[in-house]
Amino acid sequence: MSYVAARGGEQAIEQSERLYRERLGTIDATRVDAIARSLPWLVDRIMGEASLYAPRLAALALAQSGGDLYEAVLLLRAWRTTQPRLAVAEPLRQDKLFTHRRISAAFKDIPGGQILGPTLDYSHRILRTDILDGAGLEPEPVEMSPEPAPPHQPSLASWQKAQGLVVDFERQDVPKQDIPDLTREPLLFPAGRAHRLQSLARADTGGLMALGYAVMRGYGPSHPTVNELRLVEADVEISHPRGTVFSAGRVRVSQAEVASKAGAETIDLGFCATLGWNEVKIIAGGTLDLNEPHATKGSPFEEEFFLSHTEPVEGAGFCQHFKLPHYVTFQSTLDAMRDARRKQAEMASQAAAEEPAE
Amino acid sequence: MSDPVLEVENLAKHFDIHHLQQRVFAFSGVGFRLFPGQFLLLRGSNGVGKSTLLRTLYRSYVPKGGHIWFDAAEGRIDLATAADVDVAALRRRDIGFVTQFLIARPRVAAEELVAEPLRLAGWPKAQALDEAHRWLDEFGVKRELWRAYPTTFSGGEQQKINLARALVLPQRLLLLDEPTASLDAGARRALIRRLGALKLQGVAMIGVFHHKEDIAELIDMELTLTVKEMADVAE
Amino acid sequence: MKKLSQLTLPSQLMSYGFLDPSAKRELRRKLLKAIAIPGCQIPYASREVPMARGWGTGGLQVTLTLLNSSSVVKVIDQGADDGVNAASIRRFLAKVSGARETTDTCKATIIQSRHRVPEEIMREDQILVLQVPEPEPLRPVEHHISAARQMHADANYARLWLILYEQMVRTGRIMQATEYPSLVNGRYVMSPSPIPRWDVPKLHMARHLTLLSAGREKRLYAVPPFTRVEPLAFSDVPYRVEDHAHLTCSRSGLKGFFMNEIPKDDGGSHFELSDSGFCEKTLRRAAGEDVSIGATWYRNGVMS
Amino acid sequence: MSLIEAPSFKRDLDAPKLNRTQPILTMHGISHRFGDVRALQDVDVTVYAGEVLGIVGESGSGKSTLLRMMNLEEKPDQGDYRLAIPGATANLFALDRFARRMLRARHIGIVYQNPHLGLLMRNSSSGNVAERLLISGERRFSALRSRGRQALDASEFPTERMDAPPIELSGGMQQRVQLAKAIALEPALLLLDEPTTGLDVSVQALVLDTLKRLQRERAITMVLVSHDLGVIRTMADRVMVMRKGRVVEEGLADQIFQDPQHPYTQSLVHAKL
Repeated sequence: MSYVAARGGEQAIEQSERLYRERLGTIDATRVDAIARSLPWLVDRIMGEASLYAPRLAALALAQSGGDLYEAVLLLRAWRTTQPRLAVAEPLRQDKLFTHRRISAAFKDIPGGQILGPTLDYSHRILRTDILDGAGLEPEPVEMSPEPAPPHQPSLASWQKAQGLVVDFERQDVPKQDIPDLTREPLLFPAGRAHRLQSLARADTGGLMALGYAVMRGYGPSHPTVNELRLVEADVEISHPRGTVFSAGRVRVSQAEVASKAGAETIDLGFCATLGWNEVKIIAGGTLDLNEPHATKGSPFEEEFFLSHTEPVEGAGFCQHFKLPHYVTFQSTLDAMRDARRKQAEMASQAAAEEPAE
Repeated sequence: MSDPVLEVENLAKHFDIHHLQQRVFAFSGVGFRLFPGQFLLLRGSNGVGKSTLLRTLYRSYVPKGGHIWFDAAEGRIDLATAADVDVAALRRRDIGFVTQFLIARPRVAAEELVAEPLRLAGWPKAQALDEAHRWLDEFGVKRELWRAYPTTFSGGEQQKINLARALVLPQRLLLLDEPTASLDAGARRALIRRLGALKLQGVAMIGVFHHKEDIAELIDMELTLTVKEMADVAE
Repeated sequence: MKKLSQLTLPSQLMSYGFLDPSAKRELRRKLLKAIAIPGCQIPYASREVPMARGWGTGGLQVTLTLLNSSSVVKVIDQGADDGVNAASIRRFLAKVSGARETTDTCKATIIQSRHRVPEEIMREDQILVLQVPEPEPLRPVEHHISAARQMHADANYARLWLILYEQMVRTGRIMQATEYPSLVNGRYVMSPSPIPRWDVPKLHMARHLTLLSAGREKRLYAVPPFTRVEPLAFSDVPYRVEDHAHLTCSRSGLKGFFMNEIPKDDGGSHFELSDSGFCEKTLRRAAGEDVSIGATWYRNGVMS
Repeated sequence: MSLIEAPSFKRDLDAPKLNRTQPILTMHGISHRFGDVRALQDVDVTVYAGEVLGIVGESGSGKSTLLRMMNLEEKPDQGDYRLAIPGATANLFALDRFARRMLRARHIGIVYQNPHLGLLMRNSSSGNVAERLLISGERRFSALRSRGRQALDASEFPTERMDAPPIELSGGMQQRVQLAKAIALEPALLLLDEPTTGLDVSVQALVLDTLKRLQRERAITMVLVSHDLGVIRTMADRVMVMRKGRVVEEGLADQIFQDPQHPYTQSLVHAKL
C-alpha cells in the first residue's frame, strides 16, 4: 500500500517510531550520565550548535536520538526556544576568562605565555584494539608544573592594538536589553555583526569546516593564521536587581581570532566563539568571518551564503523533507509536460504536411 | 547687391606644439569678403598655408584671432567663435568641404554614399538615388560600380565618388582643397562643369588648385599668401 | 523565610500551544503586519518547534499561535488528511491546545495545508494556513535575499515575466506548474506555495483569510479576504489550470476536480480526487449517511 | 615657466546661437570622489539632439564614471543632470531610486563592453530584448515577439537566430543583442561604453557601421566612451577629452584630431597617429 495509507497513517507513524526506539533500548538517567561523562567533546559540540549550555540536557538529547546529531540539536533547540529569557549576562572580558588552553601561531611566545592545556594534537592516533581484549586504558596522572600557568591572561589583540598592528575600534556601549538576539529575531542581510557572530556560534560544525576549509585552500583570498585560540571557562555573571554582580556558574567556551597576513598596514582579524570546546569550528568560523569583506560577489564566502547554509536545523530538516510526498506538484508538472509534448507533436505533423510532395 | 556670404576680418592662425614648446606661425591679418556666386582662388608657394586657411575657415583648425562672419539664415554668425554644435549644423546645411581624400565606410554602396546628403536633406529615396546616379554617370563612374563598396575602389575612382557626394547638393559655400588632383581628364572636366553650374546657382567658393588654368574662367578673386606675411587680395 | 519553590509557579513540561508567550506575541504582530500589506513577505524569528524544518514548521507556528481550545482543526498534506505528516501535525496540534480535530473542510475553523486548497468554498470565519517551502518568488532569478527585497520594493518583476516568455519560446506554453507567481492586490508578487495552478484562482477575492508561512526561510505573508490574486499571464496567452476538468474519480465517481493520477499495472492509470476529505464525504453520502457537502469553487470543471 | 600657455578649456564657444540645435542631455558641475580620489571635478556636458558625442581618455580619467552617471547607475557628490524628455524637468539625481530606474528603463539605452553586464547570457536573445519591453509594461506575448524581432533586425542581428542564448553567440553578435535591447524602446539617449573593445578589427568595423547607420536613419543621440581614438574618429561628431576627472578639451571631432589645443590631447593624438 502507498504511504498515504488511508486511515492507516497514524498507526504507521506510531509503529515506525517504536521500531526506532526499540533499537535504543531503555533510556534512563544512568545512561544519560554515562554519555555526559564519557563523551564531553560531543556534548560540547551539541551544546554549541543548539546554543544552549546544559551538559546534562545535551547528553539526554544524545541518548534520546541515539546519537543522531541533527536530531539531538533539534531536540535541544526546540526545548530551548520555549524557555523564558530571565537575564542578560555581563559581557565576557578576555583577561577574566579562566584559561585552560591558549595558543598563538603568530608569535613564538606571547605575553602571558603559550599554554597547551588538554589536547590530542600531538598524540599518536593509534586505535587501542587491546582494550577490546580486556585491557584497560587508565589515564596517566598529570604532573603538576612547579610554576603553574596563571589562570588569567591578557588578550594578544590588546598588545597588537597598543602596537598599532590591529585597528582599535572605539568601544560601543550597548544597553544589555538592546543586544540583538538571533534566537528571537530573523536573520536579515546584510547581517549585523552581532547576528553574524551568533549565527556562526550556532552553526553546524561540519558545514563551517567545509566552507572554511575551502577558503583556506585558496577559494577565498584570506589565508588565516591563528592569532589566538582559547579554551576557557567563563563565569556567567548576572547583575542582581539590587546591583550586586554574581556568578551564576561557569560555562566552557572556545574562541578563536584568526589573522590575515594580507592586510597592507594593519592586521585584519576574524573572530568566532561558541559554547563548549570545539576548535575546528571556531578556526573555520573565524576564517569565514575574516574573509567575508573580501568575498567575491556570488561566492559561497559571502555571509548570506555561508550563514544560510550552515544552519544545522534548517539544512538537515530541508534535506529530510524531500521524503515527504510531492505528488501534487508532480501531477501539475506532468500536465504541463504532456501538453507541451502534444503541442510539439502537432507542430511537427503540421510541418510534415506542409512539406511539398516528392 | 546682396550681403556677403563670408566676411573674413584679420584672421590669424598659429599652432602651439606643446611638447616642443614651440609656436608655429601660419598666417595673420587675412581679410576678404565673398559674395554669392563668387570664386576665390588661394595662391602661394607650397607650405605657405593655403590648406591651413581653408581648414581654419571650416573650423577643423581653431582660429587664433579675427572673425569669420558667415551669413546664415538665422543671421550673421562668427565661425571663429561659434559653438561647435552650430558649426556642425552649418556644415550639414550650408558649408561643404571637398578634399582629394574619401572617408569611405565599409558596406555602404557608392550610390548610397552619394545619395546620403540628399536623403539627409529630406529627399525621397528613389529620387535621391536617381540624382545620385546622374552624378555618378557625370563623373564617369561605371554603372557596374554603383552598387559596389568604394572601400575596394582605386584612388581615382574613390575620388570621383567623393566629389559626386560633396557636390550633389548645392550648398552656400564650398571649400575646395585640390579637388582635381589624381582625377582623369574626363572627371576633371565634369567637375569643372559642375562647379560652373553651382556658381551660377549662387554658390560661393574658395579653392586651392594646383593647375590654375583648369578653372581660370571661374575665378573672380585671387588671394596670395606669402610666407610669414599678411596675405594680399587681388581683384 | 519562604522557599524558592513557593515563590515560583509550578514547572510545566511545555507552554499552552507549545510556543512561549513571547514567540506568540511576535507572531501575532507579524501576522497583523502581513495582513496590512497583502502579499508582502514579513520576516519573523521562526522558533524551533518539535518537528524538522521543511516539514511544516512555518504553518505550525502560525496555527499554534491562532489555536484555542474551541478551535476545530483540519490538516492536509497534498490534499489528504491521512498523509503521515498531516496526521502527525494534527495530532500534535490537538495535544498541545485541546482543539478538536476534523477532516471536514466545512466544520474546521482553521485549516493547515501543504500544497492544496480544499475544493469546498471556504467561509469568512475560516482561516487557511499554507505551508511554504520557498516564500521568495524571485529566488529563481535572484538568489540574493537582499537584492530580491530591493526588487520587491521597486515592484521590479520583469525577470519573472521573462521566465514565462522563455517557456513560451521553448515549448509554446507556460510550463510553470505549481508555485505560480501571482500579483497580490496589484502590488506584491507572491508565491502561493506549491499549490497547483488549479487552486490559485480560489485565493482571488476569497471570503476567507489565507496565511502563508515559511518556517525554514523565516517569512510569512497573507492574502486577506476579498483581495485580488492575479497569476502573472500575458494578455494574449490566458492563464490555464491543469487539464483535469474531464477526469473522473475512480472512487467517488465525481468529475471536474483536481485529481491524483495512480499508475496501474496494465500501463494505464486511474484517477482519484486529490481532496481526500471531500472524497470521503461523497462516499459516505452515497452510502446513505447524512453528510453535508459544501458548495465547491469549481462547478462542472469550471471555476465559478 | 612655459613658453606657451596651455589653453584653459572653458572657451567662449559653448552657447549655441542657431535655435534649431536643442540639447538632449545637460550635466552641470559634476564632482565626485571615491575616498581620496577625485573621480570627477566640475564637469559640464551638453549633448545635442541627433549627435554623437565621443568621450576619450585613458583609464582613470573618469569617462566611465561619467557614463554610469548618465545611465543613473551612480550619483555624484555634486551636480545637476537634465534630460529633455517629457515629464523630466527636475535634476535627475534628485529623483528617488524607483523614478530613476523607470526613467533609465524607458529613455536610456546602454551597450557595455562586457556583454555579461548587459545581458542574461542563458536567456534567449529575444528574451533579453523582451525584458526591456516588459519593464515598460508590455504584456502581450505577440507584441514582445514582434517588437523584439524588429529591434534585433534594426541591429542587423540575424533574426532566424533570435531565440539563441547570447552565450552561444560570437562577441559581435552579443553586442548586437545589447544594441537591440538598448534601442528597443527608442531611447532619447544611447550610451556606448567601449562597445567594440575586444572585438576583432573586422567585426568591430561591422558593429560601428551598424551604429552609424542607426544614427543616420533614426537620428539617435549617442554618447560613446572609448579609449580607442580610431573608434571615436569614425563615430563622433564632437569629442570631449578627459583626464584625471576633468574635461581638458572639447571640440568638433576633426578639430580635435587635426588641431588639438591642449598638451594632453596633443600627446594623445600624436601617440596614436
